[in-house]
Amino acid sequence: MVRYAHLIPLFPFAAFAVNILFGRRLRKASALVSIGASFISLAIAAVTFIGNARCGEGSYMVGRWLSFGGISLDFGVTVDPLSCMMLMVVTVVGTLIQIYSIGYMRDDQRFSRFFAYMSLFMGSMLGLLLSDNFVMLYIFWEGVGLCSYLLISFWFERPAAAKAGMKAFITTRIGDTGLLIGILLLFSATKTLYFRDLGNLGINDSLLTVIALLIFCGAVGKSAQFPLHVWLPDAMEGPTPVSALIHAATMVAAGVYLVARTYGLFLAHHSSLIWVAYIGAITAFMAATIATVNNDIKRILAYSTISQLGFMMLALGVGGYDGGTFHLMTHAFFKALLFLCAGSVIHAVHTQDIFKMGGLLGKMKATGWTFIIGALAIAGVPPLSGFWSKDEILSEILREGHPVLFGIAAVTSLLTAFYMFRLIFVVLFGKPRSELHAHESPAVMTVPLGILAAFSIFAGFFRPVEFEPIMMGVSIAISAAGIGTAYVFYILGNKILPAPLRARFSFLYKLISNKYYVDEIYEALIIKPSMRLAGIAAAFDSKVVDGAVNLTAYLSAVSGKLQYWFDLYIVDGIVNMAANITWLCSAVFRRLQTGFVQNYILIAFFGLAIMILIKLTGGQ
Amino acid sequence: MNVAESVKFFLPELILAASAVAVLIGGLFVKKRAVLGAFCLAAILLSILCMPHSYEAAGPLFSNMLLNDTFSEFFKEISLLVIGLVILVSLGYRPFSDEDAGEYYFLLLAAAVAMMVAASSNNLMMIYISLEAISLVSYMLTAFLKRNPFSSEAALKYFLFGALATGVMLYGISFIYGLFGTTDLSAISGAINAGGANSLAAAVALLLVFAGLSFKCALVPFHMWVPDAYQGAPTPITAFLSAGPKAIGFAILVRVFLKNFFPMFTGWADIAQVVAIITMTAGNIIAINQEDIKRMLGYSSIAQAGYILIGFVVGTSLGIQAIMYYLLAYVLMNIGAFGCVVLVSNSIKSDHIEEYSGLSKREPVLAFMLTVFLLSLAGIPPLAGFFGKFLVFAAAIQSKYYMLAVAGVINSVLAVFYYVKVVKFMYLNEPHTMVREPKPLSVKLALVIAFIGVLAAGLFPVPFLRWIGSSLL
Amino acid sequence: MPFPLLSSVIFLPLLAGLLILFVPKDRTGLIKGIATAATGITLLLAVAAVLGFDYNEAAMQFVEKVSWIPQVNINYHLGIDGISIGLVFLTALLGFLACIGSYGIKERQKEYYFLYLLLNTGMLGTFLSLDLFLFYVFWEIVLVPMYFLIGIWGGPRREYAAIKFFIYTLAGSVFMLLSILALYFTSSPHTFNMLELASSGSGLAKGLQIMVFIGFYLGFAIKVPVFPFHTWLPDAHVEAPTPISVLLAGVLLKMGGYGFFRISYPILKDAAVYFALPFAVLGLINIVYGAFVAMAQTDFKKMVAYSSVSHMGFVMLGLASMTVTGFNGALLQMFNHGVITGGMFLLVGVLYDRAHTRDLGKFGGLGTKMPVYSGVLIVFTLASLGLPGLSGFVSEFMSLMGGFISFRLITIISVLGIVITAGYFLYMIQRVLLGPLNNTWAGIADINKRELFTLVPLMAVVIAIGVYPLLILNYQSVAITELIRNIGGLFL
Amino acid sequence: MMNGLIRQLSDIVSNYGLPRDFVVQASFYVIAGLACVFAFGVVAMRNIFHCAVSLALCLFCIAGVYLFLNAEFLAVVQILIYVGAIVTLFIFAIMLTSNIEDRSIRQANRQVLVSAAVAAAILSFFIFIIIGAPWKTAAEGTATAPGLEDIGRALMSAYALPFEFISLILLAALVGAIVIGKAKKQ
Amino acid sequence: MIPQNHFLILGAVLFAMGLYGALTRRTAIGILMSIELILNAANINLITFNKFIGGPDGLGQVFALFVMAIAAASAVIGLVLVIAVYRNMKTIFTEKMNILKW
Repeated sequence: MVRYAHLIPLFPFAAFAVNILFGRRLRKASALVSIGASFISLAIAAVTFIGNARCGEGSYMVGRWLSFGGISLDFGVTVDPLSCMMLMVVTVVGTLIQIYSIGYMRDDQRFSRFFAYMSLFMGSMLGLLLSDNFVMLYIFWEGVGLCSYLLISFWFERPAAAKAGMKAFITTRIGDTGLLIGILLLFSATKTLYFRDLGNLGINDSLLTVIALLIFCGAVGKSAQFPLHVWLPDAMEGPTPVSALIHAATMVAAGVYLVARTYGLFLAHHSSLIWVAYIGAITAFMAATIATVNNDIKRILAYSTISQLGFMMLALGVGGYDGGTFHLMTHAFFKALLFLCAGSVIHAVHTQDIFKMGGLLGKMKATGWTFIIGALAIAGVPPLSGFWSKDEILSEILREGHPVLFGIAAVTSLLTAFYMFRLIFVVLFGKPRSELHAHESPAVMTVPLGILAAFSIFAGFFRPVEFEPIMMGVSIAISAAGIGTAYVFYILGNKILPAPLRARFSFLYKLISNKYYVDEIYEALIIKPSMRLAGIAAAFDSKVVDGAVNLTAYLSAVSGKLQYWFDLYIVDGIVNMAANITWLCSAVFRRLQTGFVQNYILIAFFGLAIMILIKLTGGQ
Repeated sequence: MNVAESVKFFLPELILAASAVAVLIGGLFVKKRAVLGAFCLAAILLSILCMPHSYEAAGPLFSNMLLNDTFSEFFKEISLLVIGLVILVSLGYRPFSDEDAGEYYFLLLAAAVAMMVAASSNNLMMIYISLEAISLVSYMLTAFLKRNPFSSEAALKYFLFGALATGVMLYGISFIYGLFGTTDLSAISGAINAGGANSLAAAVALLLVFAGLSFKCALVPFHMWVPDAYQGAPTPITAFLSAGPKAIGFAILVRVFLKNFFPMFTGWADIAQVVAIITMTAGNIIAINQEDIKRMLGYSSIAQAGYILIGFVVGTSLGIQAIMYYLLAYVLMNIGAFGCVVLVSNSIKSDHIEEYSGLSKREPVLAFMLTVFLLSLAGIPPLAGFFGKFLVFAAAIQSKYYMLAVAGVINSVLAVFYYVKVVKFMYLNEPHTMVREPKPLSVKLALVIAFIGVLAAGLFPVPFLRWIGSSLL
Repeated sequence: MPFPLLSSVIFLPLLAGLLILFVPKDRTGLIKGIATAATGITLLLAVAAVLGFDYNEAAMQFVEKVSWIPQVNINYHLGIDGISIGLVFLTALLGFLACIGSYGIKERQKEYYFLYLLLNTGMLGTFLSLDLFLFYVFWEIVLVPMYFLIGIWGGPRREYAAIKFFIYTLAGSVFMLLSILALYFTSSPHTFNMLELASSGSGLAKGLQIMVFIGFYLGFAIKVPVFPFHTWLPDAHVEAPTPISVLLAGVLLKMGGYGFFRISYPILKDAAVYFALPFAVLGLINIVYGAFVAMAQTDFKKMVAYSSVSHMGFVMLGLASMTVTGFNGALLQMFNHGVITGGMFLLVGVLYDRAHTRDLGKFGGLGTKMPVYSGVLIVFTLASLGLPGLSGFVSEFMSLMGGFISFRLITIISVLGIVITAGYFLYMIQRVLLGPLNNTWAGIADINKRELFTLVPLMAVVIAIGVYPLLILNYQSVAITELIRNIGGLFL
Repeated sequence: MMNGLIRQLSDIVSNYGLPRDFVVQASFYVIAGLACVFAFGVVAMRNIFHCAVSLALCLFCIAGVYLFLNAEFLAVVQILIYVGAIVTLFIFAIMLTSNIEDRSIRQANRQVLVSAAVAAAILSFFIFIIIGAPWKTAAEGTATAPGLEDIGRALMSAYALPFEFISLILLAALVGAIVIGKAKKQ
Repeated sequence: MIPQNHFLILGAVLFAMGLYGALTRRTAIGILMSIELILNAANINLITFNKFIGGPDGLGQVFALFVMAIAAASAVIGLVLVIAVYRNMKTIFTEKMNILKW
């Protein structure tokens, strides 16, 4: 077993430190620092990958992190096929996207800051993949979330970007809270937090289910599954390489990775897996429908990502571990490719509305063709990588006996092919719909596109494929139907057919184009009430809690005549009642001191008489 | 011990009495109050020096009229401390003239003698006479600003209230005489311990005596004279009133009730407890509203008396130690505070608290000292006032008077309001004027003594506690 | 006699303060120099204590014991153990940094530095005393300079805030005094020695323990502050000058928590068990309620102040759990909160010095003008909202873990507080740093070297503990283990 | 003188069959009653001059009561000090401070009713207590009143200290009265 | 023989009268006169007890003698104070002596 995997995340972290501290002096060189670090990580990851294949899997301890009162927590790394595969994907895609970013971010003021964040992300993501326990995973999990936040609001001068970053962070954090509770519950029930122990925990099923579902909450947030998917489309406010790396290829896949990593927990009881499956299915379908009506090139891809992640969840949920993880890998390549192509297009035309583009294939050859390759891959056209993984998922769903889910998956596949080619046809073909001065991007951008395209084509062959002719046929048919429909709608019928359809199903269209009103519902049910609750709490705090015990302040603040006091008493009302009563005492007692000496004597003797009376009655 | 044998143990008092007469006569010829004051201080020092000698054969003096013991020695020394500090403060008090200085110092020394006699009185008759002596001298000193209506009014009110209070006490003493056939405390104590005192008449007589002493100690409901008298009296005399008679009043309370009448007193503890709680609460609550610093300190001294009374209610050895320590601390901090008031009023001609605005900028050292004295009165560690409160509450807790202790601490929080109010004006507000007056050396000296005393008694209470411990009854 | 290290730590600031009193008022440079040197040497002495500290030893170290008032068995008794060492270091560190942060104070500097140093003495003494009487004395000494520091150098409503702080905390502490006395008189032989009381204190009847516990609770809870005694805190923080806010949040609040660790729990075990559930509920209220109120604030400083209320809730929760995890978490949370919130207040001060407003609604887009400031602010914000990898996470996680073992439902609701915390902190970041630049601040300058100097050490601590918590856990864990064993808590 | 008078009166009443004590008793009650009446005059009359005169008469009656208590010396001192000195002083003071019209205006303030109630309550308390109290009494017949000589000797021995001390008080009062009383015009 | 209690009751009545007067008289001199009544009440008690207790040294009578002396001294002081107030405030009515209050 190889024992240097823990070095993989260190280089990007070092690059982050260098860039954040000396970024201003390094300027463009900071890109080289980051890319260099990624490349070293890639190299080590490759060695690990090969070593793993040769020496077998396992995990080893790196260092002690917590230790107190007989309790300790050691951090270690897991090296197994899943982590090795993901390490390779992340390092490869990450390195390529960073190279691409040199071109994309060329003119940005905060160039070095961008690469610093990218390195931080790389480090965190790699750490996440290598974690061998929940705490370590949670740490890096939040770390990638932070990078996501920082990079989404990288152009923070844009209010939308600032808001989107916050939305992403908080939405995922809601899921993370579930994860955290799950971790706490797991620890309190089993005293272990290591993944390697998940297989035989020896606790009852219902508790196990609860833990699994809580952990799944984290995955739902991170992988933008329904109902926490709302942040991902907004996250497209970030620079496109970020969208490609974080919000398509790697970070959002972490949720799927988490489920896969803790699969033992889910397998222990079937009810938790069903949840995963249905959440995945709903997400996949819902996002796909939204993607069909959206006009923003990046958002279409974002919904597509959500949909594909749902697909993976669905696969895992029905027990298709292999298919799910396989799709995780292939998706990383082709979705990164698609985003980078989209970025290249945006870079060229400075708009994201697809209906302002058109006919770009002619002007942007490299971008255009790689775009098409990506689209074919995602649509599931053989022999590109997407075909193999998607096909495997579909067959696994059917094999496990879930006809309803299979139906949803099939429809989703159809929709996927449709909206992808809607995009392709509208953007690359036809005539330009507005005045565009499109030009091909520089080589630093197109070369990574090429490499990714190659991966998108060939990644399907990284593992042996089982041929199931019938199933394959079905898959191909679905893809073809989707592409064909898109062709009919957007090439042949160009804008003739969609309009009547839209009118015919106006309610449906409205529902879908408004993203099922999920954001609005959250706004009304969660955000506004909690803001109002905060306001109420603040008012309660300053008026009631403070007021009731405000006797002190009141006494010291007010001094003066009885009249004045009376006014205040009337005006201030009930809240300061306690204070006022004391104040009244003070004023009244003070008035006892009339200055009239016989009053004094009278009071003294009155008191004396009372004392004697007490003694008389008490004594007998 | 008869007269002839007693005289040599009476030397400190005799020295002071002789000096008093000497000052009175000297005042006719020497019209410099500084000289007369210095002479008085010298007499006081001499008296203090003679004191240990007079305790070598402590015991009953003058046919048992007096009992010279370490307890009385403690209070005699406190009395001399008070008078000494008051003389120092008086020397720097602007409204006093040189004209009547001889009479003034004569009266102060007479008060010293009266207090010393009162502290060692072992006979109710002697207690009555010496208390009347203290009172009469106090009335006159209060009225010493002859042309000042405040001073005269204060004195008359004080007088009317006081005369009545002592009349009531006298009436009570006459009952005790009727019940026991004697006014000698030791004899009465013997009779009580023999079990002959369970009558209602005895209880009421005791209450009347308590009332008379309450007047001296300013306990509710016999406190009403305090604010008026304190505000109207010349400030050095206010300092004297707040410290001297009160200390002696408590000394006599302890001697009469806790030493000699203890079996009878136990029945009164509940009422004394209520009196303590009402006293401190009333003093504190009313003080919050005051605008005149002397009046405010008057109410504060009422409240302080309430705390001291806690030690009395508890009545244990620790309680008595607490009373003694508290009184010592109280004398230092209260006279210190009034000394500061004297200096401030010398320059701004006002005792209004608002006029203290920005004192820290005008007179930083003075403001600092006044702050320390006020914080000590408020019971903030590590100052003497805190340790006094600590002992008082400790005594209460030790004897399981939890209610009393809780009332005490709540009150000490209330009290912070008005003490800190003065501090607030001094430090947080801007000065109205930047007038700086030269400060008389004598007052500075008094302040330094009080300041060092307050710090030392708070930080290093050991010698003080040892002193008190060896002075217990 | 060995070198009296702890006495030096306590009294060096006081001596320097007295020295300052004799320096002419206008020699401000010298005054600052003395103050800085004194706090700096104090910090070095504290570091020396840390280096010389043997963390495998649960007993008190560097003990100094001199009879003070033998008549009532009061001793001048100092010592340091795993529970106090972190807080002493924190106090010395913040004392030094806030002293440098005080250079911005331009008025009445002589008085300021005198009071500041007196405050330092009080705080350090509180953490180092092992005699209840001595503890109380130092505890109260803190009040007076604090009153002046808020009242003289504070904001517009400083008088109100200062008196409120004073009265509130005094009201709590006088009840503590009664409890101290009750402990003294119920122990035999009568003693104020915390260690002896802890080893023999179980003799108290439960009913009495509960009364005594409540007395201490009032004292400590007001300092922490625990709902509903927290209302002094926002006022005091908002009005206090920046360095004083730093100490207020960084150190003073810890005095309350420390009291629970040092006095309430070890001495009053049965009562501690009795009050575990109420403590947990109060912790929950602090966390969630504090977070909600913070969310509604428009004043930057007030928001941070309420966040303190929320964060200190974790201390309560950890304590309530009576587990080794929870206790370690609670103690660590105190340290971390001190560092993080101290830094937050320094950052608020940096902004206020430039903008003269703290209204969150009036900023916007400062990220472009103040990149370094933004970076630092973001780090502290993230630490504050419990981002893993930074120190706040470790202690919150441990507190929650402990809480979860004992109070499952309460802890789950508390975890939701974390989401709200993230919400208001990010909302703050958005309103201050992000978005288009508000043109009012076009000329605003970035953080300067001196300010950065005060923040970098804190940031280093935040990151170091976040990455490698054993750095500090090693120091405290043996003492906590001993404490848990002593009170019969859970080793979970 | 008075004893002789009473003895003669006693002889007379005994002739009428009444007990010999009757005269003594009757005269005591008459004198005591008069003392009360005059005392009431002091506190209730409108003209302050009349009050002072009433006070003098009251004190005179009290001196008479002292005779029944075998305290002839004190009766004499009572008349000398109180009637002779103190009441005269009061009258001087009244003349110095009051205008003619002031002397006969309303003399009672607004708290008459409360005061009467308090005074009555305290009186009834005291009477209740006095009746029930176990006063110390000497065995029958052994009680001897001190003669003038006894008092004089006591003053010089057992009570020497208070006696001397009172001289200091009187000196102080004198000095104080002079200082406060003499006020130069400013 | 006249019973002891009757003397004492006379004393109590005088005490009560004096108290009533002290509480209700409008002038300071009136109050002073009332106070004299109270002192006399105490004196009657002292002398009565002296008679019934006996004793060689005549404590009660001596005490009463001292009381008279002190009463004289205090009357002097009281009247001087009345005169001082009259001089400064031109009044002898207690309800007008209220520049010191509250």
